[in-house]
Amino acid sequence: MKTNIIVFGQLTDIIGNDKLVVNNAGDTNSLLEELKKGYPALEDSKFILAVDKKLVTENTLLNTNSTIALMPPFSGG
Amino acid sequence: MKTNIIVFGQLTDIIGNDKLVVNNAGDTNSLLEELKKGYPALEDSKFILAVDKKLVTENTLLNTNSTIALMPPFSGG
Amino acid sequence: METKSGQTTGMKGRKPKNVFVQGAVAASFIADSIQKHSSKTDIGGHSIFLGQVRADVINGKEVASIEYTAYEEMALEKMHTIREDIFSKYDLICMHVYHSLGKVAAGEISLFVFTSSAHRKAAIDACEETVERIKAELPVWGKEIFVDETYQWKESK
Amino acid sequence: METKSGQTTGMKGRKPKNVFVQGAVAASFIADSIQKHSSKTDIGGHSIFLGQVRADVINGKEVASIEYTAYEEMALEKMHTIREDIFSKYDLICMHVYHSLGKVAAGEISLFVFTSSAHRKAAIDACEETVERIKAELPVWGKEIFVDETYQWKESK
Repeated sequence: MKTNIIVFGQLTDIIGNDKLVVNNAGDTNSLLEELKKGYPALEDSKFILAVDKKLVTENTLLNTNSTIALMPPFSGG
Repeated sequence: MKTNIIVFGQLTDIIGNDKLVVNNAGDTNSLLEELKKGYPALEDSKFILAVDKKLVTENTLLNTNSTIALMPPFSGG
Repeated sequence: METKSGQTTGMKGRKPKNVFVQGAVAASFIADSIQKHSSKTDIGGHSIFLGQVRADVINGKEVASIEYTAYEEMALEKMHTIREDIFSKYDLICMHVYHSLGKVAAGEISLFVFTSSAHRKAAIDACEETVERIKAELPVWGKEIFVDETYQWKESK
Repeated sequence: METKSGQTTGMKGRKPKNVFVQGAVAASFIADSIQKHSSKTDIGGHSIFLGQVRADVINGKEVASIEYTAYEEMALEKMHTIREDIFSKYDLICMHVYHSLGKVAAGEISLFVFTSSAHRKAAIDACEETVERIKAELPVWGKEIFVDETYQWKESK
């Protein structure tokens, strides 16, 4: 299974792109693990995940259609 | 002594003018007494006095140069 | 309008700024006022309050306009005091106040309060407090003129 | 801009209104928005908040502009929720919100929140709460671009 991730703000500097594909992430915990392996700088970054436009704070199951967003603290306005 | 009074808002309807001269008012209490004699409708009106642009709540001595304002509740804005 | 002075000589040596304008405050005037602040690049937030004349229906009669009168000299001194109080309480960069005199039709603007600061909180709080103090303390009166040309004196809430 | 819809399908069957505009919010746009409300003669008070880009100096480098990006779909849904919450909490007649995307130069306006009600208190409180919620809840990011074209990501207070 491939999971498509959209990336925002300063995290685009770490990822080097505003999108990303991760393989075999069945839930958000394993996704985060995978991401931090690939991008160690994420360990020191503040960010939250949204799955299908809802913020998630607990481990959440993903399916092939899930839209994942990687978001640093908001700074609009 | 003549005291010049300026009149505002709904009080102009009672006084029939936006200014007024009262004779022999040595202080604000006697001025008010004189006014209510001449314009009994003032008894039922809410208003405050300003002497030289300062609101007065206690009896205040007047002199010939005092500017007296008769003011109903403010309703600007 | 900024440079038109009041009729009184100043408190603390400064002349109070005039705040009164004849008739309604135009949207284009508000836009110009906002635009002028683009050169003040230390400002991060503006708060604006606009008072608009309502076409209230009272005993079956609709308000067509409000005609404002003021004890101008006293109002300008009072506004000067309010301004100094607000500037000493909040970390403001600027404040502008305009109040109509004469007739303002329903739907038009009769009060424009505009505060600016580096951060939003000071601007927002200062604007609200200034509006409340203007309503409570400025010797200004509104005469609600109905469509049939009769009138009643406005009562403030 | 009012009629441009968001990219998402609506919550509760309604499409969220778009709030994003490309570049700065012009003073003339604000004036037009105010002017349009002159036909709503049940309005007695408008409250407006404007966010302006500051030319902050950070480590000796001056901010020339902020470039805004957003997770638009999510932001529009969130803004729709905020709007519904505010309308159910306050006795508002209308609310308009515009937020910039892309570059906004120092001195220009990047956020315009506009609330109107019959009486001032609802408009003022609703405007303040809407601004706070926008700052806290909308997935929008600002990139502070310095005069020398380097940048840093903005941190919200």
